[in-house]
Amino acid sequence: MADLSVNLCGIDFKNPIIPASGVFGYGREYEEFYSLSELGGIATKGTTGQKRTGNPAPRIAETPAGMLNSVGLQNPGIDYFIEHELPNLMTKNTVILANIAGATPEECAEVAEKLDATDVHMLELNISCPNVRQGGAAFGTSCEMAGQVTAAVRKATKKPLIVKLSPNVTSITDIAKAVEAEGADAVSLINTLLGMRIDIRTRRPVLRNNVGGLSGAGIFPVAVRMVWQTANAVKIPVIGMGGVNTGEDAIELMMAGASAVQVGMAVFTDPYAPIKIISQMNDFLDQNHISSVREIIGTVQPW
Amino acid sequence: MADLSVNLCGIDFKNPIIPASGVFGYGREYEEFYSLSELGGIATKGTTGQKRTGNPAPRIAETPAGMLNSVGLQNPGIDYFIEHELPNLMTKNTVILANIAGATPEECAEVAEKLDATDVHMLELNISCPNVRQGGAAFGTSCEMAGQVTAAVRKATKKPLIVKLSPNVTSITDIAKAVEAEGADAVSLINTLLGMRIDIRTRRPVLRNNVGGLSGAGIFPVAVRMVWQTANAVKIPVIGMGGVNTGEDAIELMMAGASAVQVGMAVFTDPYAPIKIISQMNDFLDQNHISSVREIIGTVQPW
Amino acid sequence: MKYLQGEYPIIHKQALAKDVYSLTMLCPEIAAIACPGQFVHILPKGFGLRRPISIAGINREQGTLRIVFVIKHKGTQAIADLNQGDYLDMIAPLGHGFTLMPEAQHVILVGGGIGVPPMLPLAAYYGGKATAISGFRTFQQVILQEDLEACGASTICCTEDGSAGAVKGFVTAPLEQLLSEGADAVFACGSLPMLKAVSEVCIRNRTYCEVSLEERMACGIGACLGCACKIKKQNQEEFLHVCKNGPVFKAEEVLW
Amino acid sequence: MKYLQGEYPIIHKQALAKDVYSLTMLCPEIAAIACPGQFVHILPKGFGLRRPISIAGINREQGTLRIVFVIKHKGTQAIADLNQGDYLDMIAPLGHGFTLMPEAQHVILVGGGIGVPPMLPLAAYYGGKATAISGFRTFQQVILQEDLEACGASTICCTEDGSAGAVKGFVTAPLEQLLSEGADAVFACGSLPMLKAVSEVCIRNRTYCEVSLEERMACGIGACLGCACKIKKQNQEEFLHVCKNGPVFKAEEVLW
Ligand SMILES: Cc1cc2nc3c(=O)[nH]c(=O)nc-3n(C[C@H](O)[C@H](O)[C@H](O)COP(=O)(O)OP(=O)(O)OC[C@H]3O[C@@H](n4cnc5c(N)ncnc54)[C@H](O)[C@@H]3O)c2cc1C
Ligand SMILES: Cc1cc2nc3c(=O)[nH]c(=O)nc-3n(C[C@H](O)[C@H](O)[C@H](O)COP(=O)(O)OP(=O)(O)OC[C@H]3O[C@@H](n4cnc5c(N)ncnc54)[C@H](O)[C@@H]3O)c2cc1C
Ligand SMILES: Cc1cc2nc3c(=O)[nH]c(=O)nc-3n(C[C@H](O)[C@H](O)[C@H](O)COP(=O)(O)O)c2cc1C
Ligand SMILES: Cc1cc2nc3c(=O)[nH]c(=O)nc-3n(C[C@H](O)[C@H](O)[C@H](O)COP(=O)(O)O)c2cc1C
Ligand code: FES
Ligand code: FES
Repeated sequence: MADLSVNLCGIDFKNPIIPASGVFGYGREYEEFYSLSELGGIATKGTTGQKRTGNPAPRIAETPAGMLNSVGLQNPGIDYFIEHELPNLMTKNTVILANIAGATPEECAEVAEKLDATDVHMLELNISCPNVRQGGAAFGTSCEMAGQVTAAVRKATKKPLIVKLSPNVTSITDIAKAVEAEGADAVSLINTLLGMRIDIRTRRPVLRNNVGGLSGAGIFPVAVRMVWQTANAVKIPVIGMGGVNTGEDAIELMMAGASAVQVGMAVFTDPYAPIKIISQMNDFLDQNHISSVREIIGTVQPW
Repeated sequence: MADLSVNLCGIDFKNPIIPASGVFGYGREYEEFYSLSELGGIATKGTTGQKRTGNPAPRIAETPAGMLNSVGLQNPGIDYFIEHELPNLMTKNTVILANIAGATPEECAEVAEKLDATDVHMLELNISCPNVRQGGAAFGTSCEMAGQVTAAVRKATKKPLIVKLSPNVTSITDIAKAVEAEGADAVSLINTLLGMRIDIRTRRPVLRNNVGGLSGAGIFPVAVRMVWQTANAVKIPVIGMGGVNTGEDAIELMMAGASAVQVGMAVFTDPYAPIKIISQMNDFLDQNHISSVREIIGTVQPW
Repeated sequence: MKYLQGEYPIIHKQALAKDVYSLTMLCPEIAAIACPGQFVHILPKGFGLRRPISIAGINREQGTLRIVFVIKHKGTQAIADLNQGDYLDMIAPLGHGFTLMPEAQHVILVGGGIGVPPMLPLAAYYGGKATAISGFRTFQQVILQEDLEACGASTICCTEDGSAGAVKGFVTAPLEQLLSEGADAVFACGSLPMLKAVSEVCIRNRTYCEVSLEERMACGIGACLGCACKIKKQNQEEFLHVCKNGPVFKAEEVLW
Repeated sequence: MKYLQGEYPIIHKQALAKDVYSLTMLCPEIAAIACPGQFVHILPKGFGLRRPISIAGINREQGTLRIVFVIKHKGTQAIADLNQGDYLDMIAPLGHGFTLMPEAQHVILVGGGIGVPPMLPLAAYYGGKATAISGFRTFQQVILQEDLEACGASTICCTEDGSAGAVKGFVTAPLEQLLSEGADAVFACGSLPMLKAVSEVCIRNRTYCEVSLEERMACGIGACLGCACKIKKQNQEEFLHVCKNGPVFKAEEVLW
């Protein structure tokens, strides 16, 4: 048994695998399959200041080696989250990353402030949701806005602050540096690529929102590249994600520079994916006589 | 039999399907399988002012529903192309799009000027190659540089000028507008997304160039989105590409706004892909009683 | 709600009509807890997203579950390519099924096309107290009438072109007639236009009605919020989720 | 160069060693024009890129082609999962093979591991004039020695651990010895370090040598410029392409 534990921003994770925000709800549905304590952590569904109803359906489209979603941050609002979901989550013996979003820097800060008063372990600020009109990717695609919203949230909380970056940018390292400068303790990436599908029989976009976020195996090479670039550009830790389906994928992202790995769409294909990934990582490390997963972080040797 | 012909910038294409630059060489190898006259057009391998040797191998990596390449514009140079390849291509009874690239706007202009003196039908200026240190994507990721190189090439030729855009940008519509403003007659998109894969056993990037361009089915949703956005942002015609594997994919890109469609990686999977795509497009149009493929261009009805 | 994921052997495969197949899986743990109106979430090999398919038969004694589906595109094609002896990767049983009313005297089951299969477990439950109205476009698509009758249900088969069944036209005509004679409840599954029409007829006739809806799904268990449908409860509109709150909803609450 | 693409029936499948399989396809048009050292480009079902595999046997009379390959990862696994009667999607024959020297008196074939199979068509051509040196890590990996002998070639089998064959150690020791007795040419296929060592031995012994190289491929026919290898011709270094200019190159021209 290799040592799978990692430490991010002073928080201990028993292993580096974290179901990604939006695919795992608040964990309740997946608890039917396995104990949440087996997970390194859980990133909760993005939460906003007020309840949001999200976008009309269809919200899901299949694509080659991936999917599009346009859920649009449906969530019950921060007060409901803190009252009805967080207390339960905090008993699960795993690191809880509260994913937050908002239409304005003020809303994000307000949500962060409310979470600051709870026991939640970390905040993950989503400045990259492609499925909302205000905030979301609008924050994540300009260094100035990204810095501004990070600064606002930074003031509102002393908890470790992860900023989740959008891949839909010319230079993800510029954005990463901007949020690092404003006090982010870590960055996580990548959120979904903006995509679209059309039903050629009805000549309508498959998604009612016209466009949506592309995730899944197809985007994995983009994730590896962006994690590698970002890990080489900032000093704060990087949490990698985007198309991870196997333990080998997770190892690859960690070699590219990720200190932990989130798993998104893969849980739809196989609800046990995070658990299998943890065990596959362990197998790889054992087979290669690597005693701790921490030894592989950022070890890719560029040519 | 539906009417598959399209007209772009005054040039008649017998059908909208064009093997993409870089996957088809100068057509010689695929002529072993079918007559090149069956194709709407052929986009030739990117040509520079001088011979280029390209990047060291490995230059190819497989990815889920896609591939990475880092060929790095290996080509014999414009003089060789004009003397030894173009004359043969011009006898093939199909539209020839000479794809050009260069490290500086001057080099691109020089190549364009030499081509202007030939019979070639159209020029496709690649400002989006992710695999070269100078020029390439550096041109395609800033509106200013994109405009500048377009302007330089525009001055050098009266032939229809297509500018090929990079998807690795925050706003592809801004770049498209910039090249339109400088006299581009059409835009083609998308070139490859920048990606990376790592061999976790050797801890080395699979590609000797570390990173490479991602193409194939996995990027198709990104292509549809960008073609749709761009077709709605500029007045000049759009040539769509990125992950097209079937006639239905080509129809989808055309409904998104493309006036013609290029086919890249699919020819590696099946050398007959362009031919099959043409016949599948015809079948779709016939089954849906659409008499001309021109009727479907840009007809997606957003919600 | 309890559900499991696993690969279960297909013990029976049958072609029912053009492109329509019936599969029976041995999965005692699932059969033991499955209810009419619930669905299974199937992973066709090589795909990233699962396919939701209604449960068309529950046999607790034999520990089997049956599904009936039509080949729509690649995913259902891949499932149809499986044979007896192959394994089916399912998460099941999922969703909130039809209300079972032990005291009901007469219930009407309305199925349209590939919406007929989920009526079978209801027919098995209500037996002679059920009348099953099934609607199809044409005679080649007619399925499962003997199965419904074998449960004891009376059947009324409608085809739009009159090429089979007692009724030429839509399911709503015989439904109106039966409702005028009184019924405790109507349970329906089919296309959106059909469900809407059935729902209107029931509301007009003040008969309780439940409908089974479809929406594109990712997780299938209520976590991803992908399968939204607009529902009105106590005059409040909200997006509920077909996979968890449904697929069966009260007709009066659905915002069509 | 002429080549075809098609799906050809597998008429024989055989396991040769752990994870090593031999497939024989019926493809008369290809067999008629294939030469030793050429390869086939195989599309495993569901993949986007094809896999290059050397031709290990050409039977013009029967119209068959043979390949021998090891399961490396998913693509070769998918090919190994095929059975007699299944079809193999190939583009073939591809590449520039070994030089055939009708006047040669003695040639040496050097194969390392899964580099042994492409030596078979050469053995068939040269028959008794060939000595085939094969190198393997250990006895479980030894393959095709009888096949080489059946062609009339003399065989020298080496294993690194001495667990099988006449020689313990690398192929270079017996090669040196044979070269000291004189040979017209050496043809080699195997790992890069082995090829490099063989090439050095030959250059030192002034014996003509050809090696078969590997590189990751996309098109397989010379169009995409993906499979570059550095070659020195007339003191000019340039990137040639394994699929079209190779896979067989003159050892002295390869820039290792
Ligand atoms: C609760 C529920 C129960 C169902 N029961 C049955 C049944 O018993 N028999 C049957 O034949 N069909 C049933 N369907 C419809 C069935 O799920 C689709 O026909 C199937 O998913 C199509 O998959 P495909 O790969 O063939 O088509 P594709 O069009 O290639 O599918 C692409 C994507 O869209 C989704 N999709 C396409 N059509 C539908 C649809 N109508 N509903 C939901 N998702 C869709 C697919 O799941 C997949 O994610 C049911 C749907 C739902 C939601
Ligand atoms: C000219 C030539 C002849 C060959 N002949 C044989 C043979 O006779 N028998 C045999 O067992 N193997 C042979 N190989 C190697 C064989 O092509 C690879 O083992 C195979 O492609 C691996 O595929 P995979 O999906 O199992 O592995 P993966 O690692 O999953 O393949 C991923 C990608 O890398 C490529 N790749 C991986 N390894 C190699 C390699 N060594 N060479 C080229 N591409 C590679 C694959 O084609 C694919 O595109 C030959 C290679 C070449 C270039
Ligand atoms: C259905 C769905 C909903 C998502 N919702 C959120 C969200 O609320 N907040 C967020 O930061 N990311 C959200 N994401 C993005 C994922 O967390 C992740 O960044 C992305 O899916 C890439 O990872 P993957 O390829 O492993 O899925 C969502 C993704 C999916 C598929
Ligand atoms: C091997 C390879 C080489 C390429 N070379 C060029 C090139 O020289 N010039 C260019 O403009 N695009 C080049 N491209 C990009 C393609 O023309 C196309 O834009 C891209 O591959 C997306 O389309 P696809 O997904 O259908 O492959 C190359 C692509 C591949 C795969
Ligand atoms: S499919 Fe995920 S909530 Fe219904
Ligand atoms: S693989 Fe395309 S040139 Fe060799």
